[in-house]
Amino acid sequence: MGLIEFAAAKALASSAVFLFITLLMMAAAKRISTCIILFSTQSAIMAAEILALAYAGKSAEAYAVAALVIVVKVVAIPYALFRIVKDLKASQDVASSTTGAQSVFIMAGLILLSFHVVVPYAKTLRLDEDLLAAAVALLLAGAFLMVSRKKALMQVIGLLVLENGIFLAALTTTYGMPLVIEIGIFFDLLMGVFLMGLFVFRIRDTFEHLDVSKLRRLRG
Amino acid sequence: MNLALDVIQALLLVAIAPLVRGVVARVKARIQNRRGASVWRPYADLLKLFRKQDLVPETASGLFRLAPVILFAVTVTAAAFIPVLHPSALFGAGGDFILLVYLLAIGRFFLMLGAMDGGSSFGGMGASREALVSALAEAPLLLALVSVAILAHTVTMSGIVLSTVRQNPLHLSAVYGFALGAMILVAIAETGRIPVDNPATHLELTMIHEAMVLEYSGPSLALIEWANAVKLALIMAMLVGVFAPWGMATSTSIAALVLAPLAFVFKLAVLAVAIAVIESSMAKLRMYLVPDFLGMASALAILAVAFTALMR
Amino acid sequence: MTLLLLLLVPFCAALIVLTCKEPERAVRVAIAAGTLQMVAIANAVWRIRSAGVVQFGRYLRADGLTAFFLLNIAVILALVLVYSIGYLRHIPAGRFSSPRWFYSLTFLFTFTMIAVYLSASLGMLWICVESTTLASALLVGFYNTKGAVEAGWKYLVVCTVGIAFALFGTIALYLAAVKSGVNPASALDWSVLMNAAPGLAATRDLVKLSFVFVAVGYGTKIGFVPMHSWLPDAHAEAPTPISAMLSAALLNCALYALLRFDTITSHAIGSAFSHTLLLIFGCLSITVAALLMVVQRDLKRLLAYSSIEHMGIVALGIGIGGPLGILGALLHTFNHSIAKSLMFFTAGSVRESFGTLRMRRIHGMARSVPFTSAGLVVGALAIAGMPPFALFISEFMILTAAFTASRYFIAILLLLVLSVVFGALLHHVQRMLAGKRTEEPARLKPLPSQFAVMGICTTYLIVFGICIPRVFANLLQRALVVLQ
Amino acid sequence: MVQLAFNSFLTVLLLLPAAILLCRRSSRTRALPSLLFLLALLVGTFVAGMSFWRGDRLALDLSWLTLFPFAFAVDRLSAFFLLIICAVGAPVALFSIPYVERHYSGTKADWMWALLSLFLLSMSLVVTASTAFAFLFGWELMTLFSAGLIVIDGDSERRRHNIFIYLVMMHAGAAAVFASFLLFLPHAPGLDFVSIRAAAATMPAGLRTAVFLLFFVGFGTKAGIVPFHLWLPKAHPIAPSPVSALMSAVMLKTAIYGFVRFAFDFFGGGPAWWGYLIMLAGAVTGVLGILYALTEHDLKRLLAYSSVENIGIIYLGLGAALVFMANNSPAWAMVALVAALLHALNHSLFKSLLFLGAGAVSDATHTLDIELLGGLLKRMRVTGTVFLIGCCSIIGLPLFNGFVGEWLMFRSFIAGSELPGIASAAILPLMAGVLALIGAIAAACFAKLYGVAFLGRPRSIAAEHATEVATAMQAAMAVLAAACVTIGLMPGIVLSPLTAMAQELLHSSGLPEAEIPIAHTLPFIAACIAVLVIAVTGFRRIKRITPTWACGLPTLSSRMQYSSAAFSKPLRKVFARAYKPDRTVEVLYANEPYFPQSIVYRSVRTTSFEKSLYRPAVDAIVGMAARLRRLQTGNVQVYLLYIFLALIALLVFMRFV
Repeated sequence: MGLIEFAAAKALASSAVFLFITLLMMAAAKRISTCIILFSTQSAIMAAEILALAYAGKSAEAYAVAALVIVVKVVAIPYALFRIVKDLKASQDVASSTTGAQSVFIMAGLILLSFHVVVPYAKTLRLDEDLLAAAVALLLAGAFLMVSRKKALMQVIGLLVLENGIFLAALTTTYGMPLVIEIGIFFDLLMGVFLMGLFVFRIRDTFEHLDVSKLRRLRG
Repeated sequence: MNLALDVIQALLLVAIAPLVRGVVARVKARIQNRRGASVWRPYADLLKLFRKQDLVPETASGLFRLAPVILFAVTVTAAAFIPVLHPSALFGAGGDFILLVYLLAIGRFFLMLGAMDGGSSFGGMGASREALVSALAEAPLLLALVSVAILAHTVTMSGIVLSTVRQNPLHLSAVYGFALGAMILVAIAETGRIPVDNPATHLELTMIHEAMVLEYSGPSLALIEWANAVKLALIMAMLVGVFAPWGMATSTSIAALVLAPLAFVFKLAVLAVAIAVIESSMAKLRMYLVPDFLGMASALAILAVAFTALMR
Repeated sequence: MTLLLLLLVPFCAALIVLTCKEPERAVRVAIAAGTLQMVAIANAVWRIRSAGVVQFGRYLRADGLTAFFLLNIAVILALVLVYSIGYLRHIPAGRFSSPRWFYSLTFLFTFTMIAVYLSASLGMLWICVESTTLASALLVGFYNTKGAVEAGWKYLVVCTVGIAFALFGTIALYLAAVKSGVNPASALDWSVLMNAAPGLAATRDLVKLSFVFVAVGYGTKIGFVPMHSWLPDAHAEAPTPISAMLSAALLNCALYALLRFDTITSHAIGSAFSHTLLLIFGCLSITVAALLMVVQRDLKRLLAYSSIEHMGIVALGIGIGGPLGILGALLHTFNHSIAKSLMFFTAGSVRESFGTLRMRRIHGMARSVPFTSAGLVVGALAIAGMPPFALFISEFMILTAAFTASRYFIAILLLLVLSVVFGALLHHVQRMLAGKRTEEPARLKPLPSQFAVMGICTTYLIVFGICIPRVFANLLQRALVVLQ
Repeated sequence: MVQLAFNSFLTVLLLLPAAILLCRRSSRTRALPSLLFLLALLVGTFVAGMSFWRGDRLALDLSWLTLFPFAFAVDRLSAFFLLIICAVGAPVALFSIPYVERHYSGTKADWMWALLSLFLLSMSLVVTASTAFAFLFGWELMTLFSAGLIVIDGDSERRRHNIFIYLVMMHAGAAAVFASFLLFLPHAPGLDFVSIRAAAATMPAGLRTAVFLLFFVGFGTKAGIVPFHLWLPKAHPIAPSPVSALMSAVMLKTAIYGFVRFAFDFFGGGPAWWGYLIMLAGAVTGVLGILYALTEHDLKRLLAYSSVENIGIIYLGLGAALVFMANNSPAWAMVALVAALLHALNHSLFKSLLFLGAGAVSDATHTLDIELLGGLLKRMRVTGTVFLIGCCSIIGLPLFNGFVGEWLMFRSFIAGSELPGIASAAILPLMAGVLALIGAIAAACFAKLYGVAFLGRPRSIAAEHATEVATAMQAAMAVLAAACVTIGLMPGIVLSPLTAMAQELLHSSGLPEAEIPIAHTLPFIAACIAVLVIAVTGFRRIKRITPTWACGLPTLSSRMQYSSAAFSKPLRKVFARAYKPDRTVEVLYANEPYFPQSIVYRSVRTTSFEKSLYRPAVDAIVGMAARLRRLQTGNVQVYLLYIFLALIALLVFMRFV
């Protein structure tokens, strides 16, 4: 029996580190498909955490949420993104406005900043720091990706990473919100991604390119 | 008794006005060692002009003939303000120097309009120059009178004269000096004497008053000339009354009544000679030096008023 | 039951309208659904008036504040539906852009907004606000031109990111509630939180953190200045009825969400922190929006910036607080929505008669389209806050509140901003009205239905400029009690 | 009964636009609204007269209707200004009946009448309001309706620019008035005048100064005090003549009413430096106003600038009253206030007369440039005489109403010498000098105006064939002229109620009658002048018409007469510093150096504060806006950056708050 408890405890402790690694790789990634794979691994790690918490907290709800995460974030969304990338036959280049090395350093900086920010809260609220720090890091990383990457699809992925951060924050602090709210949030996320995909297709049709920084007709 | 005296002094002032001009002209001629016309010449001119026909330019409107009449009426009414024989006048009690100054302004305003109605360039030229002179002369005149009124603690002309009569001539405050200086300069400008305007010339470059009355003839011209004479007499009487009233009949004794007219005539004569001397010793100022001349008068008047507050 | 009806009507209408192919049938069904919706809302408002608070199941709740904003939605929906009858005849048929798609998306948009007002729990509130963004993104991109797609994309991305932060704020508040002993299952219900609010004082800085994130999140949707950039693009590129609905209804919807949070925070840790934040956003918004209105070239973008300015004024009203301040702010949202929709309808008929909205190319309106220019003048004077119209009353209220709370800096700033706005509006409107009419003939004659709508708005503005009817006044009172 | 008349007066003015709509169909009832309008104004004059002379107070409360208290209360001060509005409004309405018929077609005429009645209603509302909300409601409406009336008249680029400046400046002024009213708020919750009066007593000194500066700027902008006068010469000339008469004569007085209501009724005077500031503003406004009027040769612009001058004179009187109140001699303060208000009434009478005269001239000759007029007195006898009476009154010649106000002001300045302080004893009498200078230059200016426009030889064919205007217009002008002369001859009829009102306002005891003998001596002087005039005309002989003396030249052409620019050239040279003209001389040489083909001389006045004060302010705002525009770059990533920066800024802010 100890093995499962041990596995759950280990999963909880080490998941933060794995998340940081995926963030750094995503910063260095050059192709959109690698980013999509990294996003699905992130979601998988989070699913593992939820299972560990569910096992520790013995709440049936958490299992449902974990299943939801696996279905939506690990399988459905990445599959949809891959189909979009294939249909658009757009160049896989990430078209980042900062070079690879710069992005990695900035990402590392963001991770350190999130630790610095989280420390006062973690102590007062008796939460384990590294998970909360991971959540805030995901949040800041999503923001950085959206600001620095020029490709429309990369902005979608940045947004998804940001959502992941918030979801992880909810997870670590309060062991998940009421189930109905969770489902609602997932549904909105799905609709959001669907609509962004639709708009990416429309941009493709009207502008013949996917470079967001070139969308500058509406000014002043 | 007082009312009778008031009326007499007003009529006296109007009557002897042409005489004063005659005396001035005569003295000026003598100084320039010319024989000069007789002292009674202005009366002869008036009589001659009253008999002549009144020529009116075809472009002129009714205002052309109305202006001299208003000028004369207003100037004579103004004459009734000045105490001559005794320190009170027909309108002296009720009327005050503000009313006096603005009555003269009516006359000047209508004369300017009458001049422009003639339709020739001389009228406009005279009116424009008169506008310049009067615009700059009115403020110092009023300020000088204000400073004197402040010292006399009253606004009416008779009150001012009464307060100066009661003072001992030697203890007069410096304000009177400044006020007198300003009044003299403004008097010269108002009556159109030499440094500001040459009454005896018809040269376009220099004439102000003469240009305005160029179109007038016959009785209208007579009225204007007479009004002008009354204005000169009136201002000289005001200078005498405000700054050197000591011969006036303060009581109704016979001696005082006899002495008053003599003193007045003597003082008027002195003033007439003074004017003649000034006129023959100075040349007419260039048109655009008149503002500095009147600027001097304004400075003196402002000093007078300032000193009333400082020397209290 | 009435609340459920409120939600069902627009949802089913959206589906039914989708089925009818020909535009005329779609219009007729839309009008029928619209009137049904009016009846439902009226019934709900009447029920709330009598019962105070109406609850349905765990997730639907309506109180005085909701009734007030429901009324706002009803009026705007009616105006937009009547206006869009005439407006739709020149919409190009495209995959997504045909009258039936237009009406179904509009009803979906209305459904999501009503859901926001009726949601009892803050989590539900966030979900509905996010869904309003999704529903309206397609509407913004309806014309499928380059500009519309770009505006739609920017609107979707910026608002989703903004709303994500609001979610983080909601979670922080949920955490604070759970930490101070509220039962986790109902920790997000607004009424539960309101009762437990004093208890939240223990986790003071968590509540402040949550309000900061919520302010930035919902502030993005309201269009406060640092986060306003999506608003001018979305309003300029959306079809006129939709930009009217965006400006008049959607901004109020986001404001409603922020108000809900503001009441909880001020009950928990005192209103100093949250009101200071609102004042900062308010001052920034009115100043930057007023200045930008001076140099605008497109009529709809000018109106968008004017919406930002008026939302700034509402934020000032709430920030100053006090019964008069909040009452003024609420009244200002209502007046502003009517005046702004009048202006957008005028802009629509200007686009129809002149073919463009670039103000430099519009001349001689007064002679060629007298009724539209009358609407433009009335609208411009109203949103500049001139006396005979309703906005003068609400601005007077907010100024009175500011001076009573002796916040002189804010009051003087507001007065200066109003002068700059008046100058900017006058400059633009005068140039459009005067001058000779350009030769080419009027593109499309505006329909009487459009003028009827403008007439209704004008009468509202003048009547509410003079006196507030008794019924409306105590509806406002009841909304104020909720916020107190 | 008077209360009923007052209510009906307001309702008729309010409902007149509706009446216009009703009876514009049939031609028979077309003229009905204008007559109704005239009747309403007569009723208004009756109401104002009763309340002013008999002093009974009227009240009308509409607070049940509006959210904020909205009520009217007519005390003697309001009645006086209501009298100004209606007494001037009635002749202007009479004048407009033929004027509007001749100049405007169907719809424009209806709009004109509707806006005229609403304009007068808003002004009466401002003057009789007894709550801040009603006052501000009327204040903003007044500007809007006057702008509407100007817009009806025409639509050129220059007019649009002038209307824009007018509206923006009025709105800025209204903002200042707004702030000054609302500053009473923490102390006077109801914002009705009674509670404001109570609150004003207990206000701290700093707040009082703030309120004073705000309402000085606010009402100064509406009145046209020099730095804020920019809109006045731009807006009045482009309005139709009856409207510019109303704007100049009556609308400026509402600003004076506001000032008096604040300075004397609410605050009951203030520290001495208030008075000095007001007098300084009045002096500068008066002198610069008349100097600018001197250079104008457009009839209406000249009259607009002369309004600025007269407002300066009124402010001089108000400033003197404030100084007297500060040195607690309320008796002389009352005299100064009466002087200022009497001058306000006189100004409204003769200025509206002059503007209507200008309207008649423009109606007859279709031009307002006096350089093209001349000899109009012979051709338009009644308008000429009436215009002459107007000119005499505005210069302040005795026997006309301008003089009485200025005489009282002189009298109070001289009385200023008795005040204890050295400063006030010196400054007040010197202000008499300033007033005299203003009066003298005004005499020159209006002599030029009347001489060039009405006398001498006509300078254009239009002036040659000018014919008299419609009788209704003449009647209207005659009524105003008669009013000017009666007040000039018997000022007592207006002075006694005014003194009573001022005593009530300043809670001061009356002055011994001997100090103010003016009311008794003027009739005697008038009689004496009349007797002399009749006597002298007896001497006159028949006149002979001869061609003007032309120094022997064959004929005199109209170009030989003095034009208005030539007439004012000497004075312009003397006061060159006030104009700072930039003179350009362009000499065009054909081909040889010493024989120029043409020489063009142009001298343009530069000091109109537009270049030095307003242009930089507008450029600053537009510059800032342009820089802000660059913030909206169009790039989504930058927008997201703004959101994150805002979030981080707030988090940092939260850490420290």
